[in-house]
Amino acid sequence: MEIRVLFFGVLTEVTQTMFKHYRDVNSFGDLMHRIQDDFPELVHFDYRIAVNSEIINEDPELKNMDEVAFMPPFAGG
Amino acid sequence: MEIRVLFFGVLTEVTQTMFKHYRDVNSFGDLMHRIQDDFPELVHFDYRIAVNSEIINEDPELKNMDEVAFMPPFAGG
Amino acid sequence: MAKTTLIKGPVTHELISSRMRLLGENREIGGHSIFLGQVRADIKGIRKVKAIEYSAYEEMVNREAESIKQKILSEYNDVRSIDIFHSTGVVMAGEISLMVLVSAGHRQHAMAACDKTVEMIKEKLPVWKKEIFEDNSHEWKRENLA
Amino acid sequence: MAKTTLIKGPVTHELISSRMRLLGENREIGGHSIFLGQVRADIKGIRKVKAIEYSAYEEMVNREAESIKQKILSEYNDVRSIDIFHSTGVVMAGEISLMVLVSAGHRQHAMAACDKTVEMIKEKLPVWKKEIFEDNSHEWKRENLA
Repeated sequence: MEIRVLFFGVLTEVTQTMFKHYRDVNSFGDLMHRIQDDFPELVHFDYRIAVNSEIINEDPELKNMDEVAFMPPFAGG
Repeated sequence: MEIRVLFFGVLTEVTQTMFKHYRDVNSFGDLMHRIQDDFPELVHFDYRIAVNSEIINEDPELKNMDEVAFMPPFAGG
Repeated sequence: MAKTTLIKGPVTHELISSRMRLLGENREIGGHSIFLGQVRADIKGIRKVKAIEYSAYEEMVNREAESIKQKILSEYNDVRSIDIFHSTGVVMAGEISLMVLVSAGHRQHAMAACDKTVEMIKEKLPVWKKEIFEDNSHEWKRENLA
Repeated sequence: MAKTTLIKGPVTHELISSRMRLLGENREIGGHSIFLGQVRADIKGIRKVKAIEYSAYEEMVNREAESIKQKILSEYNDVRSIDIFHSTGVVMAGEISLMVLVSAGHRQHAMAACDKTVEMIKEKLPVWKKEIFEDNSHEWKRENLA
């Protein structure tokens, strides 16, 4: 399946992009491994993950065209 | 001495005036008696007294031309 | 800091806007907390409130407002300015009768200090209100539950 | 209730005034509590903040803002309306980046609900800020202490 990945805040300086498409994704775990391979420095940052703009607390089942967001701590206001 | 007495809020409906001068006042106690004689219904109301716009907690020494205010519970805002 | 506390009639949108336009001048300020008190068309039995007529002991209002500001400024050292405007005379239902504007370096202080200022106004300012009903009868309001 | 939460650039005085002009329409309202967050010219070492650049996950901001409003309305049944406006993009020091306006029947509810709304915005809205200094260097701000 195809997954759209978004990066926000300071993470965009690590990834040098705000979004990246991943094709032929098998599972959430597979996606995470590929992102960690592409951006090994992400491990040094704090972030939460949202799928289709809802924060997840455990590994989700992904569907084709899902949107996965990497979000550092919020700093609005 | 001469004392200027002010009435506020609902008390003006009892006294039918916002202020009244009392002349030849001997003391605070003397003033209170004369006011109670003039407006006996005041006894049914809740009020605090200020002298020269400061609330008093005990009988004060009055000076000539002092301003004594009868104030029902505040209701600002 | 504003010198006048009492305003004749409602606190108008023009007054509110004119105070708001000054907000950006101090670059150390991070938050403004504003409270606006509005006259409610309360229903009392079969009568409906049309307006409130405020009366005040002006000299004491000015003294107490100054003392409230000093107390808040000494309690919250992050607070940079405090405005207090209160109506006297007739204010119609739907109009504003009280404006409190507190500006501080940080939001928590602005909000806490604004809440405290409003509480102190209710407790300390010698102001009274007479509810005027649509049938032109009236009633002095005792409780302080605006 | 306003549908748009995110505003491009600062929350302007014109926007604030236009919301304020609507306040008197509901005659059951007794108080409005307003919070305005302003960009501070903080000093970090030898650098001074000139502006903040906000970025947001727009879809999630809208969903979370709606959920905050629903939560506040169900927790405070005296609250009549809640407006939330938050900037995206560049906001200069001295300009407003956040406006929260809560109207309620009674002042305590307006103030408590406004405080809670601001806390929830800080906690729940996916917004990030990059401080831009006068020398044009920048730094992502981690802490949420506006």
